[in-house]
Amino acid sequence: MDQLLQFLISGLTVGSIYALVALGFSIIYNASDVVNFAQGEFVMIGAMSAIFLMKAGLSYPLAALLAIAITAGVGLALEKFAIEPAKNATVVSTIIITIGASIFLRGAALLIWGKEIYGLPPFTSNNPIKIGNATILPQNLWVMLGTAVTVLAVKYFFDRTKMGKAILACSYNKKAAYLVGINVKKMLLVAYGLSAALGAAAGLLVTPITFMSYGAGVMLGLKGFCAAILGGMGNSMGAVLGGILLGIVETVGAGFISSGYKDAIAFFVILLVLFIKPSGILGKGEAERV
Amino acid sequence: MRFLKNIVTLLAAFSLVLLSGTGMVQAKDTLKIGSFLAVTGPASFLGDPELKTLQMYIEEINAKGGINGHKIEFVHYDTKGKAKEAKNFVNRLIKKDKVDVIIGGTTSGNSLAVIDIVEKAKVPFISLAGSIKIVEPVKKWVFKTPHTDKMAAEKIFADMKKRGIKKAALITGNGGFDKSGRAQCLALAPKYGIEIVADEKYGNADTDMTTQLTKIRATDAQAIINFGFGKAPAIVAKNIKQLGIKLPVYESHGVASKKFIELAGDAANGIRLPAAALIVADQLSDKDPQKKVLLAYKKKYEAKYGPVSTFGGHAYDALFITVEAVKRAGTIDRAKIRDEIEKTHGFVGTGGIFNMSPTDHLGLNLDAFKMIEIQNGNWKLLY
Amino acid sequence: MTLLKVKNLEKQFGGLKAISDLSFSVPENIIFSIIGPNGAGKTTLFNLLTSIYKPSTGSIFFKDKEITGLPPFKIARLGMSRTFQNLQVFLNMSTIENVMVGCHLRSKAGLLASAIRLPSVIREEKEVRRMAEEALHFCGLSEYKDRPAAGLPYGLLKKLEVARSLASRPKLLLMDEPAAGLNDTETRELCQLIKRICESGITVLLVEHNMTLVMEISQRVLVLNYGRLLAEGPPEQIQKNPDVIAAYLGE
Amino acid sequence: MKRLSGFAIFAAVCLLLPVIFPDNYYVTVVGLTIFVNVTLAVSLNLLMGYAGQISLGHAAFFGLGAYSSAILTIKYGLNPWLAMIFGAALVLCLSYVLSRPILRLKGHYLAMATLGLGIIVHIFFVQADELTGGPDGISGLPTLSLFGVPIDSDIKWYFVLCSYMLLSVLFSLNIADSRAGRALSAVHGSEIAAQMMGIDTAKVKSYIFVFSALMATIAGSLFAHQQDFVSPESFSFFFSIELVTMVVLGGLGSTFGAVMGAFILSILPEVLIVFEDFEVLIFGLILMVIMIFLPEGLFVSLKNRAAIMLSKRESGS
Repeated sequence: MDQLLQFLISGLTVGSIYALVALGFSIIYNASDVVNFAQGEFVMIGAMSAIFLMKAGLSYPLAALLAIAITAGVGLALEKFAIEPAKNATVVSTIIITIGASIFLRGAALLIWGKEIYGLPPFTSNNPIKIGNATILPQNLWVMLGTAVTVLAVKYFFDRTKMGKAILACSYNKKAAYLVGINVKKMLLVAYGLSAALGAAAGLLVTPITFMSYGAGVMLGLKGFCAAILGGMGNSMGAVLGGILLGIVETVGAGFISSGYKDAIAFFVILLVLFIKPSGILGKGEAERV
Repeated sequence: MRFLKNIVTLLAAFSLVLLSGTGMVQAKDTLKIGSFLAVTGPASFLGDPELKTLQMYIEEINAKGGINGHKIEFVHYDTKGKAKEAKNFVNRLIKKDKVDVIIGGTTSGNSLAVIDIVEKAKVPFISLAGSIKIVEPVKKWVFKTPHTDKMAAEKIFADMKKRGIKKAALITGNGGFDKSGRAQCLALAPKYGIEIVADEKYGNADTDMTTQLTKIRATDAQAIINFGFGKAPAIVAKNIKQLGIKLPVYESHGVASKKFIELAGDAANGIRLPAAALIVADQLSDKDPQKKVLLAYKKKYEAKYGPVSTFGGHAYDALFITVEAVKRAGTIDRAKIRDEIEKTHGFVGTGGIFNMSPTDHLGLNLDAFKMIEIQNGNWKLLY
Repeated sequence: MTLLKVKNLEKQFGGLKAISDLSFSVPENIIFSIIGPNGAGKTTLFNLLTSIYKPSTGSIFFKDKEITGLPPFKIARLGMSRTFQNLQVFLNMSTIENVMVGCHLRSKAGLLASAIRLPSVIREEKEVRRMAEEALHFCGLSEYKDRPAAGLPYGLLKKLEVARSLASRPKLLLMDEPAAGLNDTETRELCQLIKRICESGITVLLVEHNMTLVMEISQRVLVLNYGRLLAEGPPEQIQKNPDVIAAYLGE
Repeated sequence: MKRLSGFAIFAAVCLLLPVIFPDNYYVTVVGLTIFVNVTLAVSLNLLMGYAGQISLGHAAFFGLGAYSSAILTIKYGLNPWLAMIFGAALVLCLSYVLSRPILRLKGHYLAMATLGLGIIVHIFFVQADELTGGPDGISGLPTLSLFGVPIDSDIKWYFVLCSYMLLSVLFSLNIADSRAGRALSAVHGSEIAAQMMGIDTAKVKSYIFVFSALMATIAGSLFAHQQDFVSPESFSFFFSIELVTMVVLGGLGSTFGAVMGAFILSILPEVLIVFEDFEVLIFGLILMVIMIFLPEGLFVSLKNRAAIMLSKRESGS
């Protein structure tokens, strides 16, 4: 049982990384019902930009800010040049566009930054903090803090701000949103920009722990997607809950059952949850009106 | 009629492709070397220096007039580390490009996947992958240059025995290299009187291994062995430090590049690994016959591409074993080249001194591996 | 003879009773209309009858068989069909294909037989096409049969839903606000269509807001208010019922 | 037989190609990959395009067929055809049991569940070393023989895989145009209305799930024998996503769309090789451009445009 505490803490640290990535999915999803498969690439671009800006001599905070701006720019460009021109595309077709975009961005990253793996220095000290017999790194606390701040910000954005509500309106009914004077085009642009910035921030937070390379966005994106679905797509609290649950299931599964099959165990649990709650833990089932 | 239209669209696409695929003319006296490497994908840190090494030296050889007048034509494909692609590309090398020799197969999975094809087509193939299964049992047309995972495991266990370690914990990734290394460790441990008390696994894209290491901490292991490559071993090293585990740690030759030390930072200090002499070339005694070869390769590679790794060295060895074989054969006949490769004797390469034979298509012994410890962020040759 | 019988039906959504203690019977071969102010629970009642919702309590009998809680497709198999207030046309198919789906219950080729296309499947396919054309003709849609359904105007889509239901040869047809959104000419056509449907031996259960239409074609009318039965009887009687007038005019 | 004239021409072209270009790399080597991918895309289209049920786990069934054949023939010495049947039986049971609970899910949640299923199977391939050979896979499958003739050359494989592909295309076309196919489309269009037409939607979805899985499984067995080798990465979730991309790229719901999508996505990497480091970038770009400008899919969009042009010309003359 001595180990359990460490398993839980490990699960929490892994889970908060998933949660952070999962939150990035929610904005674009809330604006257009589209799962953005390039979300993992946003995470990667944010981290890689910061790494190379620092190599070029910029200070850490400046490089981080600039990296977020660059990634937001990529998000805006993606919307402007790939999503907006395909105005009649169905949700499925749009998802395929984002798959194409993820491949494209990965290819571009490969050309610009090469294949090497890089790290970032931790925000603060690298000395583990002891909790009983278990340890945690300060950077993990930063990730958790980042997750907490992000989830509150996203929640505030959708619940309290006019723009957030307008974005939500776009996904419920594009035409109606347009009719009540919402600039749907602009809202989508905002959603992609914000999602990308959020992804970049996640990349900055996790790279000191997990390192980054041009292809690392794929797995992070996948885990983030799982977390978002598990919690209920589009629900920011759900994304956090899903992420942390996924992390803990993985570590506890690895700890007590089999580390080789830990991902299989995690997916098995996701399947079970979906069989019982078909729209995720906090997701609302949609009743069809006939 | 609706379907007729469908078909025309399809046909147009088909014919476009066919037109682009015909018309390869081959000059008689060039030596065609084909290669298929994992230049991108998870094993790119292996495949990338391999490709660079091949390109760099083939350019040099051609600039000097080729081998006995045979210029080298180099055809290369990127498998991304996928076995299916490897098969496709080897087929393409043999059937479309009609190459004389194949050097490649970065990962064991890629190499193993193509053995049947090259055996059937009778093309000499020098693999750049680790698994011992590639050359054991011996296949007529298949050779390899990198040290085997079996050698790595033996080297580690021999070192443990010296230090009096009797119980070791194993932690490995889910890639072919990791799994094959794990299998060798499990198989060889009893021979050295070592008990494997934990056998933990992780995914190569995982972000945290503290869970597995916590389990290891709870055993009575006296040392930890990690077989893996890429970022995972660096995370393992950092997690070991985070958990305050003070046991000796062994890595495999999979981390024998400066990148590992860069990523793991001070968590890398004290870790031991078996590796080719290349990374400690300047620490070798001047009497060592390899020293000259190693320093020359290191200098040339680093001048052009930056920090050298042992992996590119395997490509160097394969290329020059081929070059020497062609020189001796005096022809570019596939069968004759093969015979000469098999007769390679006393070839001083980056990986060691190669002595091949009809029963040994690798030709390296355990001395080819050096035991290295990371000290103050640098490689230190132990013996 | 009674075709449909509803006994003490109740449906609650959260704390709200959409239908409470409702009982009535529909005899065979008539046009039976259900009217009531907005939110009276008419569509909810249809959804209960076709098992899209499960009732909180109470029971439903169709052809003297209890059908409460049976899955919708089983109810359809017993001979009940319906159209929808929010159209549920298969927009991914052509007009005739929509109606051919309606023939599902009258044909039997399975997945494997269809994949191999056995001779019996080819024969059946011809027959299905003929039945579908018949239903289209009955509803006056013959000229649109090969058009993609997605391209049809609203009025025709409503007819298409009727044709699709008719193709299944139901005993009872539930029509949910068929006249909503139609212009006068279209409404008059619809009126004729419903009458002809009834004449062909199909009992029609109608939810409708257009009072002229209801009063003109119905043999019996049931009035719902706040999920409760307010009145039931022949149209003339309902028109004079003070409770009904009050409910419609509001207190 | 006007209905199948398109298919007849398609079949004739496929079967004649190796006769006209007997030693062409693109025909006899790449062609084999294309046929397997076309078969898989066509089978996935039955589920995704016709019934509207997304699956991000199709590669799992493909892999189960391949691994069943590899394991049963090599480790247990079974006759290859018998092994194939066992594999199909296994997938039949597995997919049937899973189909009901999984297909109750909708949209992204269904995508997640099928993705999870695919990944679980893939992890099994990687981790169950003793059985599956781990990441290195299993090689050395016995030669498959048909009517006593060993299928041991590219050209023979060409005809075997081509026939199976044509069969799957024919099945798919037949289903589209049948009671079963219409029931699928109805489920896609409106599940409630389909139910009211007497369609047991859960059953219909489950049957097509199983049918589609079986088609993929048999393709997997053939693939394993043709490659003479199986390894897990051929069946990863990346390949599942690639299959979905093929179907959507060609045009969801159209059999020839799936054919075209699979063809293009299989041939593109072969053609783009010349761009070396730019290959990935260009591949992504092409994918995006096609979906942006032809959001209904390459084949369906082009067909619709051709139809509009034809009708204009007819009305003009």
